Amino acid sequence: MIDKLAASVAEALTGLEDGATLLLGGFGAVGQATHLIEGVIETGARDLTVVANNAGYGQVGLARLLKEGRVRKLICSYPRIAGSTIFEELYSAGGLELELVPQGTLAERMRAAGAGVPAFFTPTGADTSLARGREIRRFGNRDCVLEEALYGDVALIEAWEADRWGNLTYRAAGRNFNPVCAMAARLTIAQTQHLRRDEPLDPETIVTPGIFVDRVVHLAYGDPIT
Amino acid sequence: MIDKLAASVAEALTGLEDGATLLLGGFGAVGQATHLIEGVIETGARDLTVVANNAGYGQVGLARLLKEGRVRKLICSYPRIAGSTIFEELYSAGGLELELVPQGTLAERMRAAGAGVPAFFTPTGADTSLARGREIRRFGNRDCVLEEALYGDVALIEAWEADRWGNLTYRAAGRNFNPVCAMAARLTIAQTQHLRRDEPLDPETIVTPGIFVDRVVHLAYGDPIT
Amino acid sequence: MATATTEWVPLSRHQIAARIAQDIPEGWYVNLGIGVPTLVADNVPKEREVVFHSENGILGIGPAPEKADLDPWLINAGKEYVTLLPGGSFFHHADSFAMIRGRHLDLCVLGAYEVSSRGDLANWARSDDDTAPAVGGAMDLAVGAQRVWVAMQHVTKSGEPRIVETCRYPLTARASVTRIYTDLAVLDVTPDGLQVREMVAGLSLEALQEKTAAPLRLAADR
Amino acid sequence: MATATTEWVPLSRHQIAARIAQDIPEGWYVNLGIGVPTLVADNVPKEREVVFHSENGILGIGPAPEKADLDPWLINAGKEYVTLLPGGSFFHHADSFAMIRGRHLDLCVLGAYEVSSRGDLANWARSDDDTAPAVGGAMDLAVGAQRVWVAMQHVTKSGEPRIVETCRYPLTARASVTRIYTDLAVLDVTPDGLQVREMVAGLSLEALQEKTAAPLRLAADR
Repeated sequence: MIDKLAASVAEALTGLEDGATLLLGGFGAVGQATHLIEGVIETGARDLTVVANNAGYGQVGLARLLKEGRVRKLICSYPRIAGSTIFEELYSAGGLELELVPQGTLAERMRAAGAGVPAFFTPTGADTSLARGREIRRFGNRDCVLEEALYGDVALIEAWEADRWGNLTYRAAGRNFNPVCAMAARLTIAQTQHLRRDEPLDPETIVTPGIFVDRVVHLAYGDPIT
Repeated sequence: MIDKLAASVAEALTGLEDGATLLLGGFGAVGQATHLIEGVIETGARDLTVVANNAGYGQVGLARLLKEGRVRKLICSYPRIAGSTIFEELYSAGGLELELVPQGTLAERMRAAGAGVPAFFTPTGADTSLARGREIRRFGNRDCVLEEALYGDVALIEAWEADRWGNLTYRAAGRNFNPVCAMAARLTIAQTQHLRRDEPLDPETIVTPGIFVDRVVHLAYGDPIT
Repeated sequence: MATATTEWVPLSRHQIAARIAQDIPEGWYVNLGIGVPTLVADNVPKEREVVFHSENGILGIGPAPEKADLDPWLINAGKEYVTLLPGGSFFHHADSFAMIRGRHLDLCVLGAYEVSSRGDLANWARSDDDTAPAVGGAMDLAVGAQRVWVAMQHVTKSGEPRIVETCRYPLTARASVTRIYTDLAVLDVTPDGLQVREMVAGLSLEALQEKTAAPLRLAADR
Repeated sequence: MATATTEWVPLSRHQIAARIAQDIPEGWYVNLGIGVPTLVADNVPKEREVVFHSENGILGIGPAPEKADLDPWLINAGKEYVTLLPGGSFFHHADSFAMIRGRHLDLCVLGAYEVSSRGDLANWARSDDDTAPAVGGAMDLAVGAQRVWVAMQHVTKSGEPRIVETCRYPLTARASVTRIYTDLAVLDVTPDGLQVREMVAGLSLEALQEKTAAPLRLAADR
């Protein structure tokens, strides 16, 4: 019987290694797999590359992981937001490498990794300092920059409902990067608010099919932690 | 008030011009916008380029459009199937230009058009006769071919349920190419089995958001026509 | 009299937003940036249906919720709590940016540090060596939307023009902005340069030109 | 005695399918091509949960329906009516081929005209000037799946080998096939060439080599 449920965060994170690239779902505090991210601290993993839209809020989740010094490099579109004090301190002190990526390019690069597209052209950023030293090619009347797929070793995502096959739904704005991260990583781990173990989700309304999900851990933690 | 409903197939097809590129949803007979496709015959439009997975079945839909001599070129992954006699006769007689595209590349090229990606690399087909004369580049240990976005002037798609905002759902295998065609055309026209005019579809389970849909025509035509 | 030339009053942030709202027709799909652009939504008449998009996967953004109705899972790109209007939908980030980058938005309204006379936009970083920079969806919106309108103050706090021949701030996108709404004027970016469509009452073209570091002329069809 | 060398019996199409089914472990995501590969599904024991994928946007394909339960909206890539098993899902074609091309399938099983000793696959066209050719998802599956297994007759109807040094038919993909199941044998494609894992009872390596246009050797660990 297929059963992707893990009994605990620790079990779900088994196999996470030093130097791994982590893809984190979430936009702001909504849809962020806070408990899985904090679980990474307990695993002892370090020298991590983290891909996420924001650089964490307050003292939870990614902010804690950064504070613990586990992250070598951040690939991010919008690290500097209200409450991202830990990021700002680390970055100013030179304790963190940052690769800044436009938000749509960040999503598209992960989607490309998940879809077997090693590289694609986009006009986004082509005429800016972010394209310095990059390959540019003209399509129609627009300069485009070549962007490469962004693969993850492990994706940590947050779902609203899951079944034992790893099918997932999300709630409202909690969807955001989660389905994209799920496609792009070799090992995708979801924390879910609600679990329907043997009762499958409606095949018409599944957002992330189980093929993209390796492990599910049930954490009825309530509303987003800000 | 936003209201994308058209009163008839003829009204829905207003503005279709000679020489247009038509994107047709459907896989086999399921999810094919048969009535809209046949409506194209009545508009008188000719010299069309048609993008579709198959080349039509029996004597309906695309098969009729082909028979009427309205199609100059077919961009297709699997034209030759049981029942595709009209295609085979036309093609053998030299009355039709054919661009053969692997099925995944066909879907991805339309998705790219819809997503603002002018071109992308893929390993599919790189070592085959379909890549002759094309740009090849190596990523990792694989040769990849550069594929360009495939844009449509008009998409003709089939939905299960629609609302006045143009939001759509599909039924079972009727989804197939429809959501992809919807993204890729300047003008997207949907025929829908069921209509919820003012009662919006559930925002969590909409498959094609209304931003991709310009016109909706309600045709409660029953099961797929084979 | 010297006083006659200074009788004009600049628009407030809310007035700029209201002015922009006037120009958005029913049925458009629109993304609003943070700041003054966000205020545009509340100024569109309720009976004129416009669909507001948010980068984080929402179409059909409605006004801020009453406290009792707040859904903690429903935020906009500025991380503010919002509501969903009938006809709205949720989708993931790749689909959301497909809408932006695939040219499906009729309009986005953005703030800016500077705009050039050719429509170059600078609104993401204050310098090339910005400490802790952030780009977000600015570059995607600037190249993707069918129309890019900018809402900004006509000059900086110290009185320097923000509308210039060549941007000094790092570019967000080249030849992107199609219209500029400031506290003093509405300007179109055309192949023939900047054309003034409107000015606040009492302001002369000469006075506006003094506050603008690129040549202006009156739009022929205004 | 001459008869001793001919006492073997080739597998039927169903036996080939059943042999392949043995090697598919629980939990794999598998795409089955048209023909013999399609028969594999029915040979996986019911208690062993394997998820079958169909190009037209389905995970969790089940057996053919009873006539009374037939859903005309539920067909597989071969345009046959199918059922959906618990845990299944529907998705669009770009997502479906993202699963294929993004290497999310553990396995696809395909038919073939020819396979080379390096795993080159030819299964889509009979000649370069095929009249009315069709490619479908063959090239996507051949480059995308984690493993590509081929199910085919060992030789053509006229007795020509289908396993060759260099394919004469147009290629579907280079260095793609990892295992070949024929009516006579199971062969692995390895960096050291073709290795025979199994042969039908009574068949000698020499006799199999005669029917194969590329060097064979017995797998060391068989």
